[in-house]
Amino acid sequence: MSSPEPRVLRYVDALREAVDQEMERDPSVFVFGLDVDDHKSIQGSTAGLLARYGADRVFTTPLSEDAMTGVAIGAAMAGLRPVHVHIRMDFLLLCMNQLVNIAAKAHYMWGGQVKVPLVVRSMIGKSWGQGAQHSQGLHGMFTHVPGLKVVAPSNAHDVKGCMIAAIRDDNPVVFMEHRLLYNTESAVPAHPYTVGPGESRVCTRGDDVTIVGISNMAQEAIRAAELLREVGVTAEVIDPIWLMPLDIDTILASARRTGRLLVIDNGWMAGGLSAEIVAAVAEAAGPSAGIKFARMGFAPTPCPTSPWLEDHFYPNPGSIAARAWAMVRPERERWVPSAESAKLAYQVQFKGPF
Amino acid sequence: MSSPEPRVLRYVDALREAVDQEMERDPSVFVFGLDVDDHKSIQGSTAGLLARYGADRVFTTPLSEDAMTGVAIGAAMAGLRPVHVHIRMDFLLLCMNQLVNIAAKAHYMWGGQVKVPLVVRSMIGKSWGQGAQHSQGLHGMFTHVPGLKVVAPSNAHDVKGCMIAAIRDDNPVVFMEHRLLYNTESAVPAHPYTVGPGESRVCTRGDDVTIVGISNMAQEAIRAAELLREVGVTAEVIDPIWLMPLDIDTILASARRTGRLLVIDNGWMAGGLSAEIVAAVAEAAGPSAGIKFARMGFAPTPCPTSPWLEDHFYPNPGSIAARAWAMVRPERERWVPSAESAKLAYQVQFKGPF
Amino acid sequence: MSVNGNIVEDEAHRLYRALRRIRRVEEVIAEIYSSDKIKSPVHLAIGQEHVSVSVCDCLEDGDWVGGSYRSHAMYLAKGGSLPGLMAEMYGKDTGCCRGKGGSMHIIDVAAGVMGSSAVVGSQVPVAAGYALAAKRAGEGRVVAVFLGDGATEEGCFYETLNFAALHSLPVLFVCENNGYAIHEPLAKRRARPGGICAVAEALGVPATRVDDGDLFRIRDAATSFVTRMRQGGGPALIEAVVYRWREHVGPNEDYDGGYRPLSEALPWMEADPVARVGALLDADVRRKVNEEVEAEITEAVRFAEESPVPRPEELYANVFA
Amino acid sequence: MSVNGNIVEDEAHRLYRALRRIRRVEEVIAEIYSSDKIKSPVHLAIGQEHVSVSVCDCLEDGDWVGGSYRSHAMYLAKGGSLPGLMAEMYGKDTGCCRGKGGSMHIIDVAAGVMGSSAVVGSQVPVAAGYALAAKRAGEGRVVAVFLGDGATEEGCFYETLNFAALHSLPVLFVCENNGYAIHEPLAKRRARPGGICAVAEALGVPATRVDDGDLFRIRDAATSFVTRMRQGGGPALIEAVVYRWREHVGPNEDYDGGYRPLSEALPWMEADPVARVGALLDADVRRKVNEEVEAEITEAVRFAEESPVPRPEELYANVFA
Ligand SMILES: Cc1ncc(C[n+]2csc(CCOP(=O)(O)OP(=O)(O)O)c2C)c(N)n1
Ligand SMILES: Cc1ncc(C[n+]2csc(CCOP(=O)(O)OP(=O)(O)O)c2C)c(N)n1
Ligand SMILES: [Mg+2]
Ligand SMILES: [Mg+2]
Repeated sequence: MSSPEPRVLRYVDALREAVDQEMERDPSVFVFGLDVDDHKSIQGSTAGLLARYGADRVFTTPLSEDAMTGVAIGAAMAGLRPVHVHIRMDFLLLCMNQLVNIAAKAHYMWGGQVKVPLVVRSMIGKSWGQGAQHSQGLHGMFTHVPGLKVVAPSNAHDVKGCMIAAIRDDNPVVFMEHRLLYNTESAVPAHPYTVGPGESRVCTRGDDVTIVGISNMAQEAIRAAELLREVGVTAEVIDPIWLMPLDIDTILASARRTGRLLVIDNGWMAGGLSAEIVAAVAEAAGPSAGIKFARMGFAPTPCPTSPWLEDHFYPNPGSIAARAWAMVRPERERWVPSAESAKLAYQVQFKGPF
Repeated sequence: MSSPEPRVLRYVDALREAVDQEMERDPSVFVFGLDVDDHKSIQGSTAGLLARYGADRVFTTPLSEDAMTGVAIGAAMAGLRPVHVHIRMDFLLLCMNQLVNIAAKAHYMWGGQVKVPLVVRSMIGKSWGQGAQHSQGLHGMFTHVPGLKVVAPSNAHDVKGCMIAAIRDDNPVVFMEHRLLYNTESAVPAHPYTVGPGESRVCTRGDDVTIVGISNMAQEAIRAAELLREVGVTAEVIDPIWLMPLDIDTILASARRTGRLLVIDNGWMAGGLSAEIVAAVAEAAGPSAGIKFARMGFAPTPCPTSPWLEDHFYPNPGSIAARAWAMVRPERERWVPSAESAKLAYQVQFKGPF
Repeated sequence: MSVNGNIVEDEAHRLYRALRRIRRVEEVIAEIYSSDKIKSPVHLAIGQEHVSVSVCDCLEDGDWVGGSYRSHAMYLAKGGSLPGLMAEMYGKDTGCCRGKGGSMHIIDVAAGVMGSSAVVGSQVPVAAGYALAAKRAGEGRVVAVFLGDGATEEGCFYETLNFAALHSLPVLFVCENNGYAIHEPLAKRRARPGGICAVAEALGVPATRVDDGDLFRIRDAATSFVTRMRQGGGPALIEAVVYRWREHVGPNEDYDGGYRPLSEALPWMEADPVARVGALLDADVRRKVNEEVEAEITEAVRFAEESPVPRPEELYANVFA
Repeated sequence: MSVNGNIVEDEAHRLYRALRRIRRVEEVIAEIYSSDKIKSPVHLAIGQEHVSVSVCDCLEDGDWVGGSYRSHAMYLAKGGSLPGLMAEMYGKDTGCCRGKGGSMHIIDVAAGVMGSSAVVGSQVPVAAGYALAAKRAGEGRVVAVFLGDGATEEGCFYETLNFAALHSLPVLFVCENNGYAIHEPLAKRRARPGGICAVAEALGVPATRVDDGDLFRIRDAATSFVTRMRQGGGPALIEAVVYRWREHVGPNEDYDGGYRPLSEALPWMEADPVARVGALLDADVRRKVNEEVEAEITEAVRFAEESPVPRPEELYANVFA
């Protein structure tokens, strides 16, 4: 058999394809949320679904995130498989009660009599003045709560496989996307496949330092690893993909081997997922492993809008590489790659307003 | 001058006194929330305030946690000092949007033009079938968010000082109480005093292990330290009191000295405050410090109601002591104190329904 | 079949049994309570049972009900397992939630009880979600969700009504207005205490208020709404004015609390629907029902007492499906 | 002073200046936008300016206003600093939020602008909090909060109205109903699209709907509500039906998007309140206003362009007060 060129898709199209294939396969799947059926179709991620599946299965909602989440939960308990879409993760703060007090607990507190096969899609915003209320990565709040699964695919391949896995999962899954990843491309098989709960990916092999990059920080970490290679440092970049359940074993094994663990979160550090990863590894490895730890994430501030401030709010390939260098070569002089070389292609492309 | 017997008060009365003294001092302070003005007066913690200060400053609300939080924020920005009361911390999930998207960010995103001197009181429930929706310690969600302060006083002395400090603070403070602490007593000065942001307390001195106990887990850790002393292990118990800002330096110094850090949280572990403390110490101390880490907290499940299950959901003096023992004497046989000796006086007292 | 007023006797028989059974179950729970065998916050519906009974009387097996922490009546009226409820109160492994829910979270999927939730108002949108699924299935199923007057003050109540009306969902909102949320009277919480139906109507949900505790009026309203609903007529709301006889939570009365006088309760007690419906029956028939009910309850209590406690490892079961 | 209809000319002069100024500020922002100097999501109020202008016309210096991400008009109408706004759009240190808020979060405490928020509906209860403080102070201050039709679907809207009515708070809810939330028409979101005022009334908040975009009718309604409010009369709601001329976010028109036809917009454009009020003035007077407005805007843009950018360490300032 001939082996054709792999098909390359954008993140947004892979995401759309996953939902499309699942809706085709299973009539109990439906998609709803503000604007899923308009001409912009959530940046294109729900494009065509209305035409294919009709308004019963693809529909917008009132601006009522709290109740709409309850509706999704009820529909899920009654046997449907809702995909509930929010254009920003920040708005999940309006439905924390339903997500945490009902969705996460339903199966348990009702003695296993019901299950909640619900996918909650939400996007993280970044740059072009998104600001304090349109930029938050709140996965740390969700991974904290037993009963919720959380996933943050960082590339087109994984977003398709994770979405299919999330839809098929019998539990509530918080599905975290990133606006700046939407146009990034990778090889995406045409057939349905899953990247299931607990799967992670070792993106680059290396011996000097383990770098864990969460959500789009996986991409930034890969770029940082390239920069580091130029100065003779090899980094093992791990994309956890699923944040809950988390494949801590892969991270632990790598950190044991490299002796250095740098976790880059796409959110705040204090008591977030970066803390969990460091703590879990520190606890499991014990002092004899001699692992050195560091974390990077959002600055401990709300996100400012001015580009001159926002630039300093996020880790980027340059600051990640510099931090890794300092961990690996503490005796040597500080090294910071040039700003130009540290840019990511997808960051350069993005232009506002949204 | 003679030094009279110190005055002993219950937690609930010390809390009430703090609010009373601040209301007396500053007419801009007011107290509101469901049931603050009824005959049960939030387990007595708001008793007498209505009679003293009138319905303009002590009033109940509709069941509208979200909007009421917005009202508190607006009133605070306009110059008042609200104390907003919730009988369970679980209900804060209904006002996450206002707390995280407005209160935490107002000062920053509006360029310093406004401030939000707001105190949000809430109580953690435990035992007598509180169950999944009436027992959560959600402080980990709040310490995660820049712009919020969080405090969890574990005794009558601190609850008074922390409340006075919280009311005088110009920032939103999430004030976490614990139902089972309400009847515990300690020496409480009659005059107003503060236990301010960042203050922590070393409760017992010890050389073998550092135990950090959060909220009522500080009490359980102290009891565990007593049990450990009987078997020749000395534990340094630290009560962080303020969770944000957190006095990590005291914990770090102690852990460096004992070489062992056991953090007991009154909430879930994954990406919570226990993770933050371990991660922060691991990062700052470095591998050369050779510190051994462990965490305990709620079981990674929703809280069940049956006493036979709930018993295993929480750390207790026995399980804490056993864990510390295993850290200090890994070569020795496992040791678990008897169930009877591991009980806390205040746990025995409590009787439902609420 | 003899007729008393409009009510055919075997109907009265059925309704009385349901009412009496719920009343007695809760009275027995209250009696057991002082033994500390039930370590669960109980919110008794004594005095309000007829709302659940009348609404569930016009529901079918395939229909769904959901509600709040005060849901014993709804659960039993819809056919939820009594031994399962009793064992759940005892925290036993045979409880309807296997000891993980307690009094405030009860469920019986086989009987169409979709679960009760202890966060006020939180089951209201969930019920609309069931109704969305019911509408999609197109089999004429309906959902009834029971809520207190306090729950109508939560944002999700309004949000849900609007959505239910927008999508013509087959969901009946049953507001049991007992005038209090814990100890706070409606007038301290709602600017227009009498405006609950007006709010529903403004949101597009037809509403009826029954202010005299009459079981048959409530049932008539429910019947006509439900009939319309099965044919795609969309949601409706019934506001049933009732009175809570016992304290908000716990087994006792609390007329000494100062927040409400006994005199306020007396007219309601005099018009007790259990007694009123019972009076429609011959004394012999009534006595027989009473005996059967007592026997059933005795058996349920025995079942609960003798059931095994959950094994410790059950703590970790059912976090994920 | 000559009279045109009921409107005295210096009033028309004042109103026209306010309208024209806001219109031109936003048009200039739209022009600058393609240069990428303004890296901020702009939600223009072009076509809706008259609501802010008419409401703020009956407010006093000590009164407060708050609103959504679409708040340039409100901010300017209440007297917010134009250079501060422009510099904020540019992300400069001299911006009204020192570059931390951008277009969606603007504030001018000195002018009584309490801030705008980008989470739909979130400023509504905050405004009620200001009103609570105003009521306590007893100096007759009032608060106006501007919100879209979409915001009326959020739970906190209903919760806030009930609370405001319960406490007779001096807060005017100004709903700018432009018929869309992003691209979704009201009929896809509200079961009773015409029922916003009915909901308010059911919650105890008197409400008036002005459906023809008439600035003076809006102002009359606001004046009578605000007057009553200053005397303790409690909250009120105005629903002003308006039309958004540009795309939801961004500088352009979007009649090619397919979700609404240009024909829907044309009647609104023909009845443009800026032109209508301008027509009440002599051409000379109007020209002079126009010139003054242009000069002020040019100066504000120059100020923004020449202002320094924030220093990096500013990132860490103002997390806590
Ligand atoms: C969201 C939320 N807020 C507050 C509470 C505390 N609480 C428990 S029951 C109750 C009263 C509810 O009143 P109502 O809805 O009228 O029901 P009733 O108890 O009268 O049946 C309150 C405030 C809660 N459980 N959930
Ligand atoms: C809570 C919340 N949900 C969703 C959004 C996304 N969003 C931004 S503007 C908007 C439309 C709001 O419509 P409306 O209130 O009518 O105001 P308009 O834009 O028409 O002025 C939406 C849904 C948001 N910002 N906040
Ligand atoms: Mg009630
Ligand atoms: Mg609109």
